[in-house]
Amino acid sequence: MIKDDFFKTLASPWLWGIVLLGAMLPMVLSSYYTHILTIALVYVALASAWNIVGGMSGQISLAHSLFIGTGAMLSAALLVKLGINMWAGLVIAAATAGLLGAIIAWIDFRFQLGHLSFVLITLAFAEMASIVVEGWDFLGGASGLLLPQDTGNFLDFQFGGGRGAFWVMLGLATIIVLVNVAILNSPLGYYLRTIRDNEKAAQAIGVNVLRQKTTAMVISAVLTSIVGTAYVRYLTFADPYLLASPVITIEIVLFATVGGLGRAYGPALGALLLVPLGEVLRGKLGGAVPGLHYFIYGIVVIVVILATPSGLLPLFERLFWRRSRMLPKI
Amino acid sequence: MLEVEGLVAGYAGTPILRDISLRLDRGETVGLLGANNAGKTTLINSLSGIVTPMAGRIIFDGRDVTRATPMQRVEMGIIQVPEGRLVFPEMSVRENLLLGGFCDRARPLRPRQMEKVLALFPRLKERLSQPAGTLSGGEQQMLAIGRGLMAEARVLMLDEPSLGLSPLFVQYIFGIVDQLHKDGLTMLLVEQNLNLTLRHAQRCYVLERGHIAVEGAAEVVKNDPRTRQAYLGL
Amino acid sequence: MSELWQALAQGVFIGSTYGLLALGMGLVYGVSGVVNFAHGDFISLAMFMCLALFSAFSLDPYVSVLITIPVMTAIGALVYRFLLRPMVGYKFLMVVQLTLGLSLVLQNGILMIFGGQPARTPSIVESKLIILGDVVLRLAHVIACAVAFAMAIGLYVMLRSTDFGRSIRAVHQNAHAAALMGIDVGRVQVMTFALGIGILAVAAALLLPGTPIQPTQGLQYTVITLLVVVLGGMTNFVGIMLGGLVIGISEAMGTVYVSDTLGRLVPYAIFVLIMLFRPQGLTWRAS
Amino acid sequence: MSITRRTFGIGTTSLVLGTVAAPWVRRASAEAAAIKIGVINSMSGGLSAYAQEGQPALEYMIKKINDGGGIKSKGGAKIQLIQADDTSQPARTATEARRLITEEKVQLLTGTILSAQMLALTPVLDELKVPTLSIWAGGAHSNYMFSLGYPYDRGYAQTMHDFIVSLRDNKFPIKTAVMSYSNYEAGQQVNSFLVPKLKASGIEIIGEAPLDTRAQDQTSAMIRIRSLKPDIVTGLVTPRDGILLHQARFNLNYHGSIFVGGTGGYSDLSLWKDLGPEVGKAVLTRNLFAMTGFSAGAKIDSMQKVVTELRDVAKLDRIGQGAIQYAQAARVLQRVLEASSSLESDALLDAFKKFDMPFGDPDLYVAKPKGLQFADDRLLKDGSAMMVQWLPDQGQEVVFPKEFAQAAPRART
Repeated sequence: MIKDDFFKTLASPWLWGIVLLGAMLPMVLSSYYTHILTIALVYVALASAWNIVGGMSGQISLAHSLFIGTGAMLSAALLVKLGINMWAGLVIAAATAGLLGAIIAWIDFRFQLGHLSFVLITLAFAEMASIVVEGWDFLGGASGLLLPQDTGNFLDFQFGGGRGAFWVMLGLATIIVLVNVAILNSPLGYYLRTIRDNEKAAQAIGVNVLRQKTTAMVISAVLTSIVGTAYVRYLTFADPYLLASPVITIEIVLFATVGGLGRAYGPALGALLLVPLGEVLRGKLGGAVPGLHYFIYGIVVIVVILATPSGLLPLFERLFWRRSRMLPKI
Repeated sequence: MLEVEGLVAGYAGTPILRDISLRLDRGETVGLLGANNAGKTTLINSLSGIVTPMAGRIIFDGRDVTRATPMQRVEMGIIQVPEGRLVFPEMSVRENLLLGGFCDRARPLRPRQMEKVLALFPRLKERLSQPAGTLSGGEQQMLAIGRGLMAEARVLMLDEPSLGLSPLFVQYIFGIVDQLHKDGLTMLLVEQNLNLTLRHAQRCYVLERGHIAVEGAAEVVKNDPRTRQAYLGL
Repeated sequence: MSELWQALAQGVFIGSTYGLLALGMGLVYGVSGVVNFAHGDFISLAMFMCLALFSAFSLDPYVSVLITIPVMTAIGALVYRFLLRPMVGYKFLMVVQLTLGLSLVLQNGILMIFGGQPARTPSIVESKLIILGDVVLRLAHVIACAVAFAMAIGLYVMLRSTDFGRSIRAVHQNAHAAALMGIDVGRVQVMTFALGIGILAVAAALLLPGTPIQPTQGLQYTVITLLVVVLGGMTNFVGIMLGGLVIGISEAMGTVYVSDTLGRLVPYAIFVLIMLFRPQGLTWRAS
Repeated sequence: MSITRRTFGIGTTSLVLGTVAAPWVRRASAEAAAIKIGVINSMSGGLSAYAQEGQPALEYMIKKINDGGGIKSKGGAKIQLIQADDTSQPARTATEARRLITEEKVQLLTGTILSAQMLALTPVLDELKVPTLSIWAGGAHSNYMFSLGYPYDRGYAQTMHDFIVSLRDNKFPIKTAVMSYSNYEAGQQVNSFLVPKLKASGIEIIGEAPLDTRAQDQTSAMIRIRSLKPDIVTGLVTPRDGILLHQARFNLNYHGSIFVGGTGGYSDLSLWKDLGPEVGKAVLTRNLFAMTGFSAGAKIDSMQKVVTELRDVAKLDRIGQGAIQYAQAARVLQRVLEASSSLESDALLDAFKKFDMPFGDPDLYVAKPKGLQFADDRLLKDGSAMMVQWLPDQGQEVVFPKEFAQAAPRART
């Protein structure tokens, strides 16, 4: 069912060359820059997972903090409060997130929510979830949860921090980007785009809108939850204000949109450029004038959007047209 | 009164109209015929300034208006009654008419024009405070024409006025067209309905895939075999 | 019983100011389809302008508003003309992201100038109370509520019975047809955006007495405003004021009557329920 | 339009590059022998009020130390502060700590670093082993973390509890309480320790009225309190929530309960400015007792002196909890550096553990009857604070503990 293009991508020396080159970076970079790249990869993975719904099927979900929070806070609570191995926690959390995703997709379909209503209802869900997390002792309340030290025990879902975490994130990000490529080259991707462009028409030609939307949302939710679990293991501190707050979704959507919505590599590109930019700006300017780094970051975002209103990926394709043909254009 | 010379226009850099030249004399009713996708709406939108021409000139009353904005053209009296009526559905009939006379030139004359329009379309008078969206298709067409007249039109361009109307309403609307012609209004009738247009226009142009295939007096166009060809796409 | 009345009064006062904040956003959305995520930061901007005017000239916010209205309106016009108008025709979400960038710039620009500590702008009404038996009302609240409804009515009348108002509605209902009427659509969009931002200057002055302000407060205002606008049916002013009241009252009731932190859930839960069963918002006419 | 998109782009790019490069240029001229201390503050974001109040006091104090000959045991080495902003997000505290330690090679870390930030810092400090002094945290989890903040249990909760019990002993009728606290981590933590203590002393908890930290108005919470009519309302309240809570009390003209809370939200001198004199007088001086670590009215010379100095010499316009805590932190860091045998992490850690600033020391700015030392949990051994009551002239009187008390607690004026 999946088109040849996907397998061509899988076999592309460019793809594996870039990944391999990336994997070698921690060997030459200091622990600080490795950390920044790890965070960037977390957002590559999150933005790419969000893209499956937000970009491909056009359901602009602001509920993704719910899935990140499930992956992070729930697996952390299961470990800290009940002593459940984090691998099992990862599976339980991912299943829970998948279920939540299915419920949200069903609500969207059942009540035929308009574009903006869906955005706001998912935002309301996210707000409610963050209130519940901040008030629920089992998940650590507002204080969050501190995970045991990462000693690199693989069986306990530990990767030794630093490089280990970087490689895990690189693997996750690669997989999720490839899932994007696969979906875009499959009937699901086709249906999703049809639904995005005209839901009624899609229904008229016999697309099962509920099933396709639910599939997309569940895939996105499960992947997001897994990234959440890996992220919290890396952070070691499960912070509800970061991991269960709608603000993180807003950031993800920013990266995905600025990178290139609905494209396989767009969100990754957005996160890879904007996250390090934000981190470096803060590192260099954070001590100078309070707020200056955010101020400049905001100006950069505005300038980038005004300069390339359809996203960075189309711009890059124009600039590096030859090379982008090596990677199948999606 | 309105002259088009060598017009090339289209969307996103792709020309749809190629080298169009046409002319409307004062007091004339001119038909613009063509099959679907022949470029009729693009042409009328170029005349209204919604589509910016890539080449060619549009002259109105001796002035070059090729680069004029839609607003400036309305101000000069080039008025379009768009295809599908496009009335403002949530506003009352009265408000729709008032908006028709929105431009600076027409605004002071609105009460007088309103009376004229309502005399022309007594049906609208009964429905003055009703939201336009609740009117029937025929009534909406009346409203659309009335709204166009409110602007003190000097050239009234009607885009597919018969579209989606019952034969009775089509008769009625074209009766109005005749009456307006009698009153001396210059009109461009953009229509797919060949025979109907030929009956009510003095001269006609037939568009075929972006260029003018046939032109001339109604009788001439009617008898030209290329007219049928343009329609059948042969 | 007096608690109920007190809570209700609180809900109505807070809710009416929410409604006022949301009017501008609804107006802008209707005419140019922009959902402005910097909305709350524009409120902040207006509030801090009042603070600056107080620091420099000891002006009461109720007086400063005479200066902030034109300034905010001008800022709104410039922002639309130079930042949002070039985005016409591109993805809705991209425009949202642009306003998010703008939010960062505004919020941190304010932080750089005013610092992050809560700041107060004194006003003659800040300590005036109206005591009606067991129910105590703040004069500032009462004024805010009255002005909010007056402005909603004023906007309604303006939209109904002036040519400018009709041109706004025309652009909202069909921009293409509006252009054919000789309406300068671009100009109407600039002017409504400017008007929407200008209204915030009034809202800011009304909210200021007794409210400490901080540069970071913007996003919270934006979220509430979005909820209210969507609840109200986006472009219907009656619905928006109603939406503001629903959120305000449920917020007050939730805090007063629902124990623990769960009280905060109430407005969101009510929002979700209403949206599910009345997706077009609180207005009664189906679209 | 003369500014095109391109020139605008170039302009902002060069602005970015210029400002990014600036710190590098500055660093080249810095002294070689300096001792580097990383300061991680929330300069932007929701918590920026704390650091923005305290940072100038820290800078003033460090400059004073440097001008006075630096760290004498280290050959007069000067202290160089290297600042970072975590934008009020704990994950970024960890990022900035990693940067300061590995890129800037700082020997110590300090800063507001609230409890959540301390938790986020834990893995970084365990890995990189740099001693850290938090100025405000109520908990410390890594071996390398110390805090000048009040411990949640023996600091905040115990002080408020002891004071409430002493009020009752002073014939204040206290049987019921409503817990009203800022609903964030510290507020929740203190509450979880305070509730059982009050219950154990026979005070009935009849309800909770948590304060939503994002709200712009707390009137609804006050309506809830008013409907419950407790004898006492107590909990940890941040400065901003405090302003809203007292404003709400004024709005409802409610004076039925005694309010006992802290710290900043009840005791900061800036409350008068934030509420306005009229509202301040109506609510602060009536039925309200504030927990604080310092008070201009307390009978401690060193504290009085530093307040005067910060006001008159350093010209700080806002002297509250934050400023004093930061000034104190500077003195603690100075002593630790003096006492440490080297600048190695283990030696510094050892110096922290042995740190002792007795009561009566001229550099002791906070009210600690037993002086400043760190306990085994690396929080202050004496975590207690004072309780004060406000005077109509905006001054404060210490009413608790007895050691510093100037007056007896009184309910109304």
